[in-house]
Amino acid sequence: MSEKKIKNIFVEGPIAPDFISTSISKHSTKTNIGGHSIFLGQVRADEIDGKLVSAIDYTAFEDVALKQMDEIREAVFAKYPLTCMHVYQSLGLVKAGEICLFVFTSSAHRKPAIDACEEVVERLKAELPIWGKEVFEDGTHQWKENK
Amino acid sequence: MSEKKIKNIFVEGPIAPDFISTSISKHSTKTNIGGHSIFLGQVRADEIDGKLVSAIDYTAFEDVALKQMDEIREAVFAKYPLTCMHVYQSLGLVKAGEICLFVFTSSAHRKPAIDACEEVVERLKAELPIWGKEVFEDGTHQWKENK
Amino acid sequence: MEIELISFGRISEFIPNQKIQINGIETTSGLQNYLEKTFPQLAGMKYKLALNKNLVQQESEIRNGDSIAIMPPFSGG
Amino acid sequence: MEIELISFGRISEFIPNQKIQINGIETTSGLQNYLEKTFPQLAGMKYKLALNKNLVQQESEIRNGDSIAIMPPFSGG
Repeated sequence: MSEKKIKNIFVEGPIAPDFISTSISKHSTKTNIGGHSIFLGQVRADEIDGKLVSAIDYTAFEDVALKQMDEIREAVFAKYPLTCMHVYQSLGLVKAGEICLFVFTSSAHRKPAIDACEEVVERLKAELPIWGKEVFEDGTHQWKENK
Repeated sequence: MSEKKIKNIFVEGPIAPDFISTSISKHSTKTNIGGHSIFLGQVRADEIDGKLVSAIDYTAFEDVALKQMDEIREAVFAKYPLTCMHVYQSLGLVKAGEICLFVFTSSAHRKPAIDACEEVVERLKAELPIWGKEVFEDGTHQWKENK
Repeated sequence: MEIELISFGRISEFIPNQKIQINGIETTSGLQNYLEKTFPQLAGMKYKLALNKNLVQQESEIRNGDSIAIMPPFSGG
Repeated sequence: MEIELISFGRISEFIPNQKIQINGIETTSGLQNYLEKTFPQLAGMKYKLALNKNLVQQESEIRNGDSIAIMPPFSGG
């Protein structure tokens, strides 16, 4: 078995727009890239039984999630000719209107970046042990369910 | 016929990563949004007959392009339940590694944003009278062709 | 033997993390029966197990000192 | 009659913007024949016309003072 460093994807709290632009900037030296595809998850202030969601509190089984993400990353790199892929998922409290997920794929031509980005988002939501607790304005909560 | 203001999509020169993060930030008040999909076109330093592309110089038949974009916008809003859509295309010189196209769609759930973003990129490339002149390091050029 | 239970999401609200003594249980499906009897709320729910940080995809043997995670449907992203 | 020619992309390198006098040409396809004879480089190329800033999708009538854009395949984005 080869030694392999597993990449972290978790960040504490919301993902700042500045973090996203810095991440984009770093790719300007990679002049073999022709297209970037980005997906951002944003916390919705859903109304449920008359109460508004004010934040989502994320927890994860981190070790397992990172191992799963590593498998997804390898599969997606094997399937698509990507230049790079970056994934960031919030843990802890993310308020309505803030960004909780940032998936970023790049390739020479647009199609692989676009397809890979969507696939990573779908697989991440289905396969990573992460849970969102929707916290209402009055302090009560319910557990989020992915569609 | 109703009076309608046609939105501009053209920006002079490259699209700055800061512009992108500012655009993302502006959506934090729209708490009915759950997903954003972004496509960024970046100028590649392709090697053609031993010469490197150093920049692309974009020109457009602006009035016609904006009219076409307006039709695309209407069709895409009719087809997908989007919260918003923003499109920016560079004119003039954009150097290798810089961003020349920024398409940004948002919706309550991820799928419409993702599908609409891809559709806008495809239609923009096929239907908008815009031309890219690939400028080589030695000052010669060739005209770009979309795949 | 002793095993460690770790729980997540809504399951963590009625199964706190704990060490439990179990006897005569040798497999993950045996443990599942035990858990659903001990924590009746679990019986009606969808959940997955992880054994020593590996998702349980098929019947697996449980040994003394193992850690078992009980996980409701994922809702990340 | 007089019409205005506007050209883009690689076509602008051999057809400069200009006003031309044409006689006996009444439709876009007639104009196309005329242009391909006058500018032989155009004959082997793919291009589209716009008449008064509207993409020409079908045979259209040309009138005095019209503007005609000659556009090679698009390559934006």
